[in-house]
Amino acid sequence: MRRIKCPRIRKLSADRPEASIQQAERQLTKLQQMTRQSTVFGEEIGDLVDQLRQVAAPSSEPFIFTSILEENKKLLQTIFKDCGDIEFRNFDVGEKSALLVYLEGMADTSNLERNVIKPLMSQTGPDNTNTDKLSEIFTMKSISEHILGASSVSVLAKASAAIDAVMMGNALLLIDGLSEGLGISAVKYVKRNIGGANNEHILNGPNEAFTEGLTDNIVLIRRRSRDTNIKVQILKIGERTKTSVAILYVANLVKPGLVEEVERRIRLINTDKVLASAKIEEFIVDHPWSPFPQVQTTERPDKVLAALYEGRVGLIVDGTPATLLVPCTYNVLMQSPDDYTIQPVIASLIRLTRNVTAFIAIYLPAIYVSVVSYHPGMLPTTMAISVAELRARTPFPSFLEAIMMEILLEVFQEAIVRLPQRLSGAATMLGAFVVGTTIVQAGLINPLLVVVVAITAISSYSMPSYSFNLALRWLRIPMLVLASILGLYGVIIGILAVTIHVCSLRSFGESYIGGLFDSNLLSDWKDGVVRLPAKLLKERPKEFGSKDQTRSGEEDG
Amino acid sequence: MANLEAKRSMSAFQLAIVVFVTCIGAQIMLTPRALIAQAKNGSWISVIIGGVLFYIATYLMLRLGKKYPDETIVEYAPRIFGRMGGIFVIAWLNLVFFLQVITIFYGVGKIITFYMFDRTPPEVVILALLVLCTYCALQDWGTILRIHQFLFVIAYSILLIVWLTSILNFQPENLLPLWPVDVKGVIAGGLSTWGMYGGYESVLLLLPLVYRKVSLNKLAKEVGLAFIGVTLLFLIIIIVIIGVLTVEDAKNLPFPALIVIRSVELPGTFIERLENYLLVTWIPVVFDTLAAMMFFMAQICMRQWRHADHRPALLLLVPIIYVGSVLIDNPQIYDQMGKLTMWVGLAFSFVVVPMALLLSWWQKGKVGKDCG
Amino acid sequence: MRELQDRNFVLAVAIDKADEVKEVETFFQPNGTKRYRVSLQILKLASGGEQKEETKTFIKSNTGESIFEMVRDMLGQNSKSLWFEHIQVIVISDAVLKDVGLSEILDFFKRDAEMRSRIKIYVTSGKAQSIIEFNPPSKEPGGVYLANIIRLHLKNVHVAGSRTDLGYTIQYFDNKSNILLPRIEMADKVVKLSGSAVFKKDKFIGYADEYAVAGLKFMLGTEKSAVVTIDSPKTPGYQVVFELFRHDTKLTPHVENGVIYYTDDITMYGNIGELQGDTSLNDTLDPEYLRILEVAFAEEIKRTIYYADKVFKKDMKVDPVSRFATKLKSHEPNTWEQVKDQWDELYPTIPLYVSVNVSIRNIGNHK
Amino acid sequence: MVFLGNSAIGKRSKVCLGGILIITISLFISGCWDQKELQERLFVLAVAIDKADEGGDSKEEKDKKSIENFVQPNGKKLYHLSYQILQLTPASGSGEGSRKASISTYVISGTGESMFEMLRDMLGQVSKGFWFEHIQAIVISEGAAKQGGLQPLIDLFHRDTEMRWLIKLLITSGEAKKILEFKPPSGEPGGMFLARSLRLYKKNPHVPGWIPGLEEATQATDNKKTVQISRVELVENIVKIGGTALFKEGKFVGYIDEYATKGTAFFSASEKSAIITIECPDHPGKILAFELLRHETKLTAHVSGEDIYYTLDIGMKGNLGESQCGIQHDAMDDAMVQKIELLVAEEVKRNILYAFHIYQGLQVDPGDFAAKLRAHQPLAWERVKEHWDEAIFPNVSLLPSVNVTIENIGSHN
Repeated sequence: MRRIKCPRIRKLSADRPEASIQQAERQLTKLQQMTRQSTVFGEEIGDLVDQLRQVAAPSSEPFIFTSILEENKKLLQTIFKDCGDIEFRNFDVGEKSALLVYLEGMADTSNLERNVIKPLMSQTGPDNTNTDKLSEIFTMKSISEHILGASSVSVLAKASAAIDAVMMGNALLLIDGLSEGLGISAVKYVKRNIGGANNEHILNGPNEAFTEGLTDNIVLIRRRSRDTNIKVQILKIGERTKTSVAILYVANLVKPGLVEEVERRIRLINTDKVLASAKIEEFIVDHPWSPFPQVQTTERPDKVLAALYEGRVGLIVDGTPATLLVPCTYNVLMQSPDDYTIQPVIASLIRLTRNVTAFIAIYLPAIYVSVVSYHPGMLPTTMAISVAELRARTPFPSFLEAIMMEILLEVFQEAIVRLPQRLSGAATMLGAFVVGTTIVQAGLINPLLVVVVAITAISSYSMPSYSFNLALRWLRIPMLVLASILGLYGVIIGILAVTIHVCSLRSFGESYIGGLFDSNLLSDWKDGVVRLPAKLLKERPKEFGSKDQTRSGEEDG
Repeated sequence: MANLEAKRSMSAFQLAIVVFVTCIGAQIMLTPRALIAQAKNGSWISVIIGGVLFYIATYLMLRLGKKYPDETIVEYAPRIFGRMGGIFVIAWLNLVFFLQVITIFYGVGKIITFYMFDRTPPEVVILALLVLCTYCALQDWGTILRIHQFLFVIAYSILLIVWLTSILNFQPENLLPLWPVDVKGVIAGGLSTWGMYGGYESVLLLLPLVYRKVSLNKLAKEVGLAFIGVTLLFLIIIIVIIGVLTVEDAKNLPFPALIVIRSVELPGTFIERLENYLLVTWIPVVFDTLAAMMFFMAQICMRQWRHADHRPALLLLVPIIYVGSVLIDNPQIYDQMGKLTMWVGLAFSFVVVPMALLLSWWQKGKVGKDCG
Repeated sequence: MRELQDRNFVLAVAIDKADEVKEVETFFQPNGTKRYRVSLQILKLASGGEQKEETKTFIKSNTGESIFEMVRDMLGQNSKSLWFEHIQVIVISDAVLKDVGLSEILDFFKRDAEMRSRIKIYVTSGKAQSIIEFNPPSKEPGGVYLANIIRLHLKNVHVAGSRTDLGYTIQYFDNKSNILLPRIEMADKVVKLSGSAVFKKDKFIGYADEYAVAGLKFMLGTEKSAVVTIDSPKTPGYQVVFELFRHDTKLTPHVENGVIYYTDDITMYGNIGELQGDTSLNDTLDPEYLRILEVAFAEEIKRTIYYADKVFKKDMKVDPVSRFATKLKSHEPNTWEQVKDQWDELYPTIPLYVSVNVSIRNIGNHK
Repeated sequence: MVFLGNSAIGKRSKVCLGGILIITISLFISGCWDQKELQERLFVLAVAIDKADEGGDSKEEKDKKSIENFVQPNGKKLYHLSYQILQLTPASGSGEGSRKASISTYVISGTGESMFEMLRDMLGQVSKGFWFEHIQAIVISEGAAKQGGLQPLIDLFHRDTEMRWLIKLLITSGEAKKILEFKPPSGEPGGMFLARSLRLYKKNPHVPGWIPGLEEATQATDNKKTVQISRVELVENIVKIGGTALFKEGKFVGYIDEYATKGTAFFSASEKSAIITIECPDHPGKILAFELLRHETKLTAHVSGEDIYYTLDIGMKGNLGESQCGIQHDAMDDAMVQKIELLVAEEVKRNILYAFHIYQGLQVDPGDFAAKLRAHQPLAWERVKEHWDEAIFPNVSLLPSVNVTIENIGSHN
C-alpha cells in the first residue's frame, strides 16, 4: 500500500546558510563599525577644513601666508599631511623663530646648514641691542641679499608657489612676523651619470648619450655649440606629474610656424602623467594609426644638434633619455651618424643598400610565396626542379609555412629581447638549433624558406631606427596574405598601397617619403639617397624649409 | 591636420610629369597590335604624327586655360558656352575620362587574368586595382602629385629596363622597308594613336594648380618635353616590337608588346619568363594613370556640384566605374568601346577646345568694345 | 593504444570475385560461400627520404563472404595489425557487381568507424587486384596515386567525379537515388580513369562512355572546366577547340497541364584553346568569325547533351544520380507526389530541351 | 552625402573606404583560385607527337592504346601525343647527401586529334595536373608532320600562355615517343638534354640551331617563310641531332643533309664558329681543318631590269685547327698559308652553292632571300612576290665571294 509522502518542513537556513540569523548579526556589527569610523573621518576632515578656512584664501590658492609662524606651520603641515619625507626645521633668528621646510633627499642638507641656518642663527650674536635695526633688516629681500649664502633665492608670496618649490627640492624659509616665504634652491638628488649610447652604437664619433635628467641633457647640447640662437622653451605637461618638456630650436633657421605648431600640439596634450617621451610622440603625430614612426627618437646629443641646424625641432622630456625630433621623414630615418664618419663613397653605397634592404625586409617572403605557389614558371627549369624537390616533403602550403616561420621568428626576437643577458645567448642557440636544423630535418619547413626568412630578418635589423624596423616587421604579414591571395599581382598591389600610404603620411607638414622624388627637392639628394663629400653639402635640406638655406654664409646669424 | 605646406601648387615641370604619367598607361600593352595591323611598317611614322597632333591639341588647351587663370574648365565653360552648353561640355570631358578608365580597367583585367592567372575571375583583378586606385584618388592633390613623381622615377625606369631586354633578339632587317607602302593606313594609324596619348586633357583641370607666375611659353615648353618623352617611348616600343617580331607576326598576336619579351632569355642570369616581370612592372604604370583619371573625374564632379571636397563624388563614381568595366564582357564590345572612346576624345580635343578658344576671343573682343 | 609505426597502413582495397582460391589465403567458413576476394594494399614504411626499393606497397588478399571476417582472418598474414583510417581507394570489379548489389559490398566500410568518408570508389571491368598492384611511375604509393587521379575531374570532362566517394555514395543509398561511379581501366603500366559505371539504386547497369559523361556534366553543370572540339567551319578536316572556364547552367522542370518536361539553359564563357588549320583562313581576330565559332560550339555542346540524354534515357533508362527526380521534387512537389512511384517508368519519356549560349572571351596568345 | 561638411565627409569617406576594403578582402579570402604549390604540379619536360597508328604492334601495345583512347565526337584519331614528365624525388632534409645524381622521367601518352582534348583526357592517367611552363622540346615524327602539316601540331603550344617560347622543335623520321623514353647518359632529364644539345648550334653548323624554337617557327609561319626544324635520330640508344627538315607553308617538304645545312648557316650568317676541312694542298687524301672564328657576311639583292641576282660577300678569320699533312709541310711560310686560304675559300664557296642549289631544287627559299628582297627592293618584291617560290627563286643566281684569312696556326708548327 502506498502512503502519501509529505515533504518535511525545514529551516530555510538549513539549505540556505547565508540566511541564518548569526550571519545577519555579524553583518550588522560590521556595518555599525563602519559607520562609527566614518563619523570619525568626518570629524577629522571637518577640523582640517576649518584649519584651512581660518584665513580667507582665494580659490586658486590653498591658503595665504599669515605673519604668524605657527599659523603658517600648521597650514603647511595640513598641506603636507602624511608626507613623511617633509622636514620641518625650527630654529631661532634673534628672538624671532624661523622655520625651514624642505623635502628630505631632494634638498642638499649640508648646503642648507652652511648657507642658511648658520648665517641666520649667527645673526643673534653681536648686535642683539638694537632690535629695531634687526627688525627693519628682517624683510625677506634683505635677508636674501645680506645674510643668506645660497646661490639662487627667490621670494615666494604665494602658497602654491612655495609648495611647488618644496616639491621640486628647494627649501622654504619662513620667519615669524613675515607673511612671505623664501625659496632657497638647494636641489640635489640621486641620478645616473652620463654614459655611452647603448641603443644607437656608432663606430667612431662621439658616443655620449642623454640621461634622464632634463637639465643635464640640455647641458649636453649647449656644451656642443656656443650658439645663442639655440633656444630652449620649457613647458610643463601632465596634470599630476607636471613633467617638464623642453622644445629646442635654432631661432634663425627653423621653418616659420613650426615651433608654434609644435608648441600648440604639446599644449593640447591632455593627460595625467608623462613617464616617457613616447607618450608625447603619440600625442603629437598626425597619423597615430600608421605603423611608421613619424617622430625621430634618438639618445645622441650630436644627432639632435645636427637636426637643429637643419631647421628641425627637438623635444627633450624630463625623465627619458630618448629625445624626439620633428619633422621626421623616411630620408632622415635612413641615415645614421656613421654615414658622416666614413668615406662619402662608401656611405652612399651603404645608404643605397639600406633602401634595398628596407624593400627586401618587407616583400621578400611575399615574393617567395607568390613565386612558389603561383608563378613557378618564373624560375628557370633547373632551379624550379630543385625547389620542387626541396618542397616535395613539406606538408604545408607555402603560405602557412611562411606564416609559421614568421611567428617563430617574432617569438625568438621577443624572447631574446626580454630575457636577461645571460639567458638570451641560450635562447638564440636554441632557436638556431630548432629552426635551423631540426624543423628542416623533420621536413616541416623547407630549407629555402628558412633562408628567405633569415635574410628578411637580417635586412630588417640593418635599419638605423628600431621603430622603423618594427614597422617593416609589421608590414610583412599583410603582404604575405596578399601574396597568398593574388600571387605576384597581390604583391604589387601591396607595394603600391604602401607607397600611397607613405606618400600620404605627413609629419608636421613634411611628406614622409614624397620628398624623396619631388622634382623641386632634387637638391636634397646630395645628403639623402647618397652622401656627397662635406665640402659639397653647402645647403641645408630644402624639405625642412629652413629660413636660411646655405649652411655657411654672411646672413647666417 | 595641420599641414604646414599643403603643396597645393606645382611647378611647370611637375605639370609635365603629370601629363607624361597620365598619357602613358595601359595602352602601351593594349594598342600596338591594332596600330601595326593598320600602318604596317610605317607605324613609327603614325606614332610621330600622333605625337605632333596631340601636342597641338594640348597647346590649344593650355592657351584656353591661360585665358582664365585660377579657373578650371568647369568654371569657365558655362561662361563660354552658356549654362547648358557648359554642362554639356563638362559632361563630355567627364565622359572622355570615364570611357578611358573603364576600357583600361577591362583591358587590364583581361590581360592579367590571361597571363598571370588561370582561374581567377577578371572581376577580382579589376576590383583589387579599383580599390587601390580609389584609395589613391581619395588623397589630396599634394599626395597624388608626390605619388606620380615617385612612380615616374621608379616604375617607369624599371619598366623600360625590363622591356629593353628584348633588344637582345632585335633584328633591324625586320624594320625595312622604312617607308610605308600605303599612306592612308599610316594617317589613320596616326589618328588611332589617340588611345595611347589619351589623358592630356587633364591640363584643363590642372592649370590653376600651377604657380601663376609661370608663363604660357614655359608651360608649352615643359609640356612639349613631356610629349617628346611620350612619343619617344612609344617609338621605342613600336620599333622594338616590329624589330623583334616581324610585322606579320605582330599582327597575329593579341598583345605583341608582351610577347616581345617572352622569347628573351638573359644569358647567364637565372631569370626567365620575363613577361611576368614585365606585367608586374606595368601595373604601377596603369595604376597611376587610372588613379589620376579617377581623381580628375571626382574633381570635375566636385566643382560642378560646388563641393569643398572631392571624396564623396569619387566614392559615388567608384561603383559606376566598376559596373561599367564589368559590363564590357567580350572582345567585340571592347573594340566598339575603344573606337567610341577614340572618337569622343578626338572630337573633344579638336572640336570643343578650338571652338571654346574662338568663342572666348570673340567674347573678349566684345567686352573690349563695350568698354569703349 | 598502438604507436603509429606499429600499424599497417591500408591504402587501397580491391574487391574481386573469388575465382581461384589459394588455400593459404582463405579459412574454413561455417556458412556462406567463398564469394569475394578482398585484397588490401599495405604501405611499406621507409624511414626518411630515401627511395631505395621500387615499390612502396605490398598486397595481401583473402577470400570469403563476409568482408569483416576476411579482414580479421588476414591478421594471420600480417605482423602488425591492419589500420584502415587511411584507406584512399576501394576498387570493385564489375564481375562482383553483376550479381551483388553495391550496398552489400560497401556495408562493412560504411559500418566500420575507422573508415573515412572521403574514400574514393572506382569500378573496373578487369581484375581489381591488378589495379591496386599497379605501382605508379611517379614514386607515390599506389593508393594515394589512384585517389588523386579523380581530384582532376574538374578539368577532365571525361570523368564524373564530383560526388563519388564513400560518404556521398552512402548518402545516395539512404535517399534511394541512383549512383554514378568513375570507371578505371588498366593495361600494362597504364591506368586510366574515364567514363563511369551507372547504377540503378545499387544495382550495376552498365558503363557510360566519356562522351556521354561529358554530356551529363554539361547537362547538370557539374564541370568546372572543359574542352569542346568541333570541326573548323572554314577549314574542314581540322579541329577547333573551345576551352570552357565559366558557365552557369539552369536545369528546370516544367509541368504544363500534366505534361512534365525539362529545360536546360546553359551560358558558357571560355577561350579558344586550339585552332588547327590555317590561321589566315580562319581569322580569330575578326568578330564575325568568332560569332560563327560560338554558334558552332553551342551546337556541339547541345549535341553532346542530347547524346548523353539518349544514352541515359533510351539505353539505360536510368535517371542519372536521380538529379531529375530531385529537381522535380524540389520545384514541383505536388506533381512529384503524383508521379514518384512510377517515376522510373516515366523518366525515359520525359523530354529535355537544351539551349546553349557560348561567349568567347579570349583567343589565346596567338591569332 | 552631397551637403556634408568637410570633416564629416572625411569620416564618411573613410568609413566607405573601409567598407570597400572589407568587402574586397572577404571576396579575396573566399577563394585563392590559382594557388597551386610547386610540388603539386607535374613538370612536362618534352612532348612527342606521332601518328596515331605508328608503332604499337605488339599485343599489350594494342590494348594500351585502347585505354589511352577515348570516344571522340568528331574528327578521327590522327595523333598520338606523349608527355615526358619529371619524376620528383623528395630531397630529404639532410640535403644533397641523399639527392640522386640523375633526374628520372616517365612518359604518359594518349591518342586523339585535338592536342588540347588529348591533354585533358590524359589527366585521367595521372595524379597531379600537368604543368607546361617548363617544356623544353617538342619532338615531331615525320609521319605526323606529313599528315596534317606543322600548324595543327604546334598551334596549342603557341596559343596557350603557359608555354614558353624557347621550346625547341625537333623532327625525327622514326617514332617520336621513343626519343622521349630515351634516357640520356648524362643523367639529366631527356627534354633538357635535347634542348641543351640544340643550344650548341653556334659551334656545330650541322644543326640549323638559328631557328631553334617555337617563337621563330611561329614567326616563320606567320611570314609565310620556310620553317627549318632540326632533325634528331635515335638509333637504339644514341641520339644524334643533325640535318634539317624543311616546311613550306606548314607542309613538310623534305630533309637536307648536314652539308647543306652548313651551307645554309654560311649564307644566312648565323654560324659563330665552324670547322671547314679541305684536302692538303700537296698531300691529297690528307685532311687539314680550318677553324672559323669570326666572319662578316653580307647578302645583298640586286635587281637589274627584270632579273634578280644576289651577291654574297663573306670575310672569314680563323685558325688552322688541325693538319694531318705530316711534318714536312710547313705551316709557317706565307705561300703555304696563302694557298690554304684560297682552298678554304673555294671549299666554302662550293658548300654554299651546294646548299643553294638544293634549296632551288626543292623550290624552297630558306627565307633570307625573300626577306632581303622585301626589305631592300620593296617594289621589285611587290612585283614578284606571288610566284616567288615556284617561278622566281629557283632560277635566281647567287654569286658568293669568300675571303679567308688565317690568323694563327695553333700552338705548334
